[in-house]
Amino acid sequence: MQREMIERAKALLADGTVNRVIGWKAGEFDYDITPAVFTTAEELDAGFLYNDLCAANLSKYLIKESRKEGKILAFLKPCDTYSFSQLLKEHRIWRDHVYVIGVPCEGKVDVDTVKSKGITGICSMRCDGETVRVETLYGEESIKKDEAMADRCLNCKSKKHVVYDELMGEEGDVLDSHRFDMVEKLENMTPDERFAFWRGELSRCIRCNACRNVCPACTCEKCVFDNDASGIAQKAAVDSFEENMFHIIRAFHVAGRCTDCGECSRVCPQNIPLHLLNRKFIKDIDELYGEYQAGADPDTKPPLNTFTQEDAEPSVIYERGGNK
Amino acid sequence: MQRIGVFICHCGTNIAATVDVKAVAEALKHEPGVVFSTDYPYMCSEAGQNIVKDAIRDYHLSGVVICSCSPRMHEATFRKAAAVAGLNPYMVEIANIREQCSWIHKDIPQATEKAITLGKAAIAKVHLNAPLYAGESPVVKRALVIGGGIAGIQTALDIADAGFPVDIVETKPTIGGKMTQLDKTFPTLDCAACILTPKMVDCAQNENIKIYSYSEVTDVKGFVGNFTVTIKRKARYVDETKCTGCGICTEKCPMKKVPNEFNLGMNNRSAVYIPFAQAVPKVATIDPEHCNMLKKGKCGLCAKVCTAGAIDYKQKDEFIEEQYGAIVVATGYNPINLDKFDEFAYSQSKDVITSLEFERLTNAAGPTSGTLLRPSDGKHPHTIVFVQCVGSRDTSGCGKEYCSKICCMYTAKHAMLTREKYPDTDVYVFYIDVRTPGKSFDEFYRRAVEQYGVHYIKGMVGKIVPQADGTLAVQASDLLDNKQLHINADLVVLAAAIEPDKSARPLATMLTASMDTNDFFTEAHPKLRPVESPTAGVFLSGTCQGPKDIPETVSQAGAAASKVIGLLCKDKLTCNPCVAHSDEWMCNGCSACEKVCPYGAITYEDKEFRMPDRTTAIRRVAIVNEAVCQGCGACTVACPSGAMDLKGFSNSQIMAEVDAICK
Amino acid sequence: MLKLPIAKLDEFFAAIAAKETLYLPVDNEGGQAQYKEWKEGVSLSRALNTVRSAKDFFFPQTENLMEFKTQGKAIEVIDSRKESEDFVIFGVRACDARSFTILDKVFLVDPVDTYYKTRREHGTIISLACTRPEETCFCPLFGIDATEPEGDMRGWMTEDALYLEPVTEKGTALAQALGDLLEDADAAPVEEQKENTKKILEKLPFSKLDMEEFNGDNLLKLFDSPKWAGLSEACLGCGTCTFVCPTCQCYDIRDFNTGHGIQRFRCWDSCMYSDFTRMAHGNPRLTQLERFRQRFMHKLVYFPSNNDGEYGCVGCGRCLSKCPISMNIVKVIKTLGEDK
Amino acid sequence: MQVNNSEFKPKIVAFCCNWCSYAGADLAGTNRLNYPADVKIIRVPCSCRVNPMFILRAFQRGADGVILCGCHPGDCHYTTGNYYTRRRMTLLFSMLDYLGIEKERTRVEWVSAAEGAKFAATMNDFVETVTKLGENKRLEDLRCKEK
Repeated sequence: MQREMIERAKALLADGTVNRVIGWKAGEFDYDITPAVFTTAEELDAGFLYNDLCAANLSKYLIKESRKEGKILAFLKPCDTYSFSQLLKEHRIWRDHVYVIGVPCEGKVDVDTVKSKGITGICSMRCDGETVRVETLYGEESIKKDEAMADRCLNCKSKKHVVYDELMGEEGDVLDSHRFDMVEKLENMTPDERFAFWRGELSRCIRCNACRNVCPACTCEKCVFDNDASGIAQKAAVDSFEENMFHIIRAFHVAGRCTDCGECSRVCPQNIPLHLLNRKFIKDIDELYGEYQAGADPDTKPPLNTFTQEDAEPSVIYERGGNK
Repeated sequence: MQRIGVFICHCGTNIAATVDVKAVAEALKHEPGVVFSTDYPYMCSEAGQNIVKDAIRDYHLSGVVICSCSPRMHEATFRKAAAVAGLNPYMVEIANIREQCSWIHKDIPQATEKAITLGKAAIAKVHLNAPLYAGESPVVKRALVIGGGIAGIQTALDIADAGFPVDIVETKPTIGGKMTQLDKTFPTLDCAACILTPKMVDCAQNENIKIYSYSEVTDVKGFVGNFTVTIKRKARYVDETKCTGCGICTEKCPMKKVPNEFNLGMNNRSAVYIPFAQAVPKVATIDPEHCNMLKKGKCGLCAKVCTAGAIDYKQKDEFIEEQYGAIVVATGYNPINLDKFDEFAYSQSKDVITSLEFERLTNAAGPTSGTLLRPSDGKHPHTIVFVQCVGSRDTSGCGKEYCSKICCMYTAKHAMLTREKYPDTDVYVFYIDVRTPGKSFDEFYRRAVEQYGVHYIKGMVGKIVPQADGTLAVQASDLLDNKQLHINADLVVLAAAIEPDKSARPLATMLTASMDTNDFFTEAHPKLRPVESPTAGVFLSGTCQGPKDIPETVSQAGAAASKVIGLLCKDKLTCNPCVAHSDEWMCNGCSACEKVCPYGAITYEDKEFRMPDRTTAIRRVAIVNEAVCQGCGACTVACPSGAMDLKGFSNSQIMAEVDAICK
Repeated sequence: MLKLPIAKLDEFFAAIAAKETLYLPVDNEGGQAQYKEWKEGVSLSRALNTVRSAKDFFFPQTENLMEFKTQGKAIEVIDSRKESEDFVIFGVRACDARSFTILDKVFLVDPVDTYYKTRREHGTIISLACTRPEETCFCPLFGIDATEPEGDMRGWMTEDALYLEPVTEKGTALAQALGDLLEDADAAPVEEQKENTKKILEKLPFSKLDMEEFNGDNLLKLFDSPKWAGLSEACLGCGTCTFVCPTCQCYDIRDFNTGHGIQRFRCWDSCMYSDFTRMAHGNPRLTQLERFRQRFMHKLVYFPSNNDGEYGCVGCGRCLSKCPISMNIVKVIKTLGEDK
Repeated sequence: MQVNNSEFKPKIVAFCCNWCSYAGADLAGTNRLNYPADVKIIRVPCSCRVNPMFILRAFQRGADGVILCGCHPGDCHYTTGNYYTRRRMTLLFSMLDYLGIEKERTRVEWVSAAEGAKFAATMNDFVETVTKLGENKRLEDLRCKEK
């Protein structure tokens, strides 16, 4: 696939369809891959990479890239196309400056997940079918691929590309995932247990803003939390309240817009399961206002920007689960 | 830092009896920015207002806090006073220490403490107030009347008489509405057509009035003084400008079996038709559902016989866009569907009819040329039963909970006229109550009972069963005599409840005008602003607002016209300055605000920006039309970046109030 | 050399905690190590290092400086400093132990940061030699010996014992206070461990990077390198690298209106943020390229130029494993180093 | 009915829309219907003006309960504002509950301009509920506590 992608990219560069290519660039180890823009065939040959470790969602970069001169070729995974489509819907990307090639994704191996299995000193990591072979400073190890994947890939919502100009490989389908299982588990806890759970998680927040800055839904020119005039600007989570405030408001601001790409949890240096906040909103929206997948189609109104006269009253939450 | 003056009103003893006003004045004196604090028995009095004005001048106040009654009461008063003293009126904030404090709390220390907190919140807010200036928007000096019944006609005539152009949009091929179908009118018994048709002709001839018949409003944009309305002119396949209304086409048309809606289907018309002789405009209309030429491409007879060459089978629906300063809704009513009233056998027997059908049966221009004959066999009915409140005052859920208001009087009229013309007829009227408030109304009803010998029976009809001999077995109860009655009637007339026309609901959505649960338009104030809708520039005329008889409709129509005239007389309107505003440097151009704006006040523009890093960028940013925005604030919450804020109720102002209250 | 049988580890922690507050790396809900206060039942993490560095103890993420209260026109200034208590940090790795030296060069030079100084004086560091370095470790590049960490007392953990060696007066005092819990021991097992660890340290991929290029003489050349554009292009502008870094020392001072007064506090800031060092005229570094460059120029050029060649990096590898886009100081050193 | 809360006095912030609920509160006043002085009203043009930030801000600053009152659905002065409020607040409250924060501390109630009695009854009930819950501990900002 990688070879094929490089050839196609070279061809599109050569025929002038695009003048840049955004993709993934190899790092020092197999897992430390950086999103990068390539402008020549040589650069592509030297560094372009696509494999089961290329996890970064490239769609957000296209906000800036699409505003530049000329067209850029973007290789997007199914997940990324949802974000891309949502950004188009919000007029954040100039569509005619992007040439999208949908590329398949079989789920990404996550180095933190591998490390959490006690494998350390990882110098190299290769997927070999369903096995991940790991070379470490302390010898070779192997791990099953599904044990090496993060939650977001184990509960993949869709292998379908919702927007593209061209497709490589087979088109996949929208999947039945179990992505709400953990949300449900939390809902079934007592409020005290839930409070303890989230305090344990959110208290680790160092307010590095990685979740926000990587999020393809967080595209504000200036975030309220960076804007001193907003009255709620914060630079550090000084108090437990601010941890809550930041994460509640961030989740609320992306509610109905979050495509559940899982980048927030992937990048969190403190391993806070931030996607569980967004998924709660997605689950609530699905249950209360009908199934809605952000980014799935360009026309439906975001659930928070529309209504029906028969909508549930807020008191519905007093009766709904989660108070057992 | 603002220089704030605080003024505590005693409201006589209304406030002062429960709130220690001196203590409040003293406590608020020490708040940051407060340079003057005082109390006075009646702040809203001239003397009180003078204290405010003097303080503004003497202490160079930049902000004023009045602790008094509800801002809904005197905010405007104090804003005016501030303006007189040279302070921007929007630098005034009211702390409501009467309705929301002194009147509801009995404990003086508690009430005083709360009053101080409310005062502090108002001070905190005023610190962040900025002078606001009301914008102006021009007024398009043309009115639109939606609905061409008597309400619409009267409104249009009155507006036109004042010299303003006015357009009537009517969905039917002719104006005139329900009144054209009526025979006589109560309580004077003058002929409806005789008093209505001259007005219809006046409309047609008035230079200021333009009639869009057979047309519908499909879109409304804009706001008071400046509405843009899309009108769909349905294809009538007849060139209105050429048709002379001679009617030859209607005579020659081979398709003559179309139920005639003007006579409520009691006789037929041709596929090309003129609803009735006095129709305005008097032009033919081809009914595309029944015309063979339009359906199958065969016939074309009307075109051949039309000497004016007015027939045009290729005519298409036409959409025109017009500008209006004011819109009057006069969409009227319809009798309800009687499907849910099986017990009255309306669908089973032709001889069970509604009152409106009865009107047609007694009308000289009706299907029987005015002779009262049974629809089933054309025989003269000898026993007639009138049933009142069919679907009105109905709490069973089948009908309407309200009283339809006109039925008691028209039934008395029907009963009286029947007895007068056909004295050999027995007439029974079953009623729950007879309601006849109105000039000469009760006298009229009494005449029906006393002079014409109509049998009024208090009670409900339980069941009507069509008999083999063609009569109708009416089972009813007489509540006064407490007995069951069985009447064999030849004809039963149901006083069906009336309901707003079905077009009203979608129209209300287009106009962003509010409706009640029965789909009647809501007035801006039930007592003081009965002909205005809460949506500025939208006025209400006739039964779209609630059941009414003709004189009431006409007087409301005149009232609506006078309101419109008052509006159109102005050259410019002042806008509410407390409107949304977008900081274009923070705007993402995501369109979230646009989606929630009920007024379509937000648009987008690709603008060129000189960025801080010295590059130029084209950015899509939201623009608020301040004349259209009504200041609800829905957009401010939809906006994640906080670029959208509401003047007068800004994020920081509200948070300052929160802070002060929670301190 | 002192020795503590591993079975007595809890007893050892309890003995210290009885005197002073003891902090040590503990596994948290996120499956990673974090410094927490020792209490009965809390056990030492087996992880190589904590996500957040040990600098938090001397330079916490947020710290109240003072409070202002107003009454009418009078302003009262209240020092927010609390009485500092003595504390012990156990398990500090060699990289973090070195980071304190770097921080000292910032905070303890004139004008002395008294908040930092007070915390430094009250803290005792028990460092712990590494035995299983990660691929991201490159402390040898900065002359740090992971088998012989700095600190008030240094330790080596073997399978059956914890070996300790007091280094400073503070360390000696602490050892003495613990009395008979610690026994004198032969250093042989420690030497053996050191040998083993050194073999692995030898193999570390980044321990021998070429640093020749990074000195003050090359400042302008490095600053003007066209390579910054490519290096920084994927940077998200988050503060992860800064906040996990043991040597980043920039902070912002902010005021918070508590409703009862103004709380003036300082909190970590990140040169990666768009509003870093924003002044009245605006921001001195307008693009992410400039901000990205600033961070690495500071660590690799400016800081050593002002501090006798000491780099502002200890090679702990946190930024390597935590950067959301896997861009880091090693890639910067390698890329710019090529231009010799 | 005055709630008997001799010890703990909750701080209650009530956001009321200008056209219905604020007028309803005024009517409660006009009719001298008592409710606890712990309730302080903030006037907003429409319930849809209330940003979740305001609600969290209130809790941060020491509120023990926040109630939001607007026109009945369908009666919004701005036609649709309260429908958005309804969705926003349902989701926000659900999220607070998800985080283990007592959901009884937040409430939305539709009060028309004619429902002075409902306004007073609602406030009495809400104050009673919040009083039973006691002080807001789960969403407090310790810096904002009076020392």
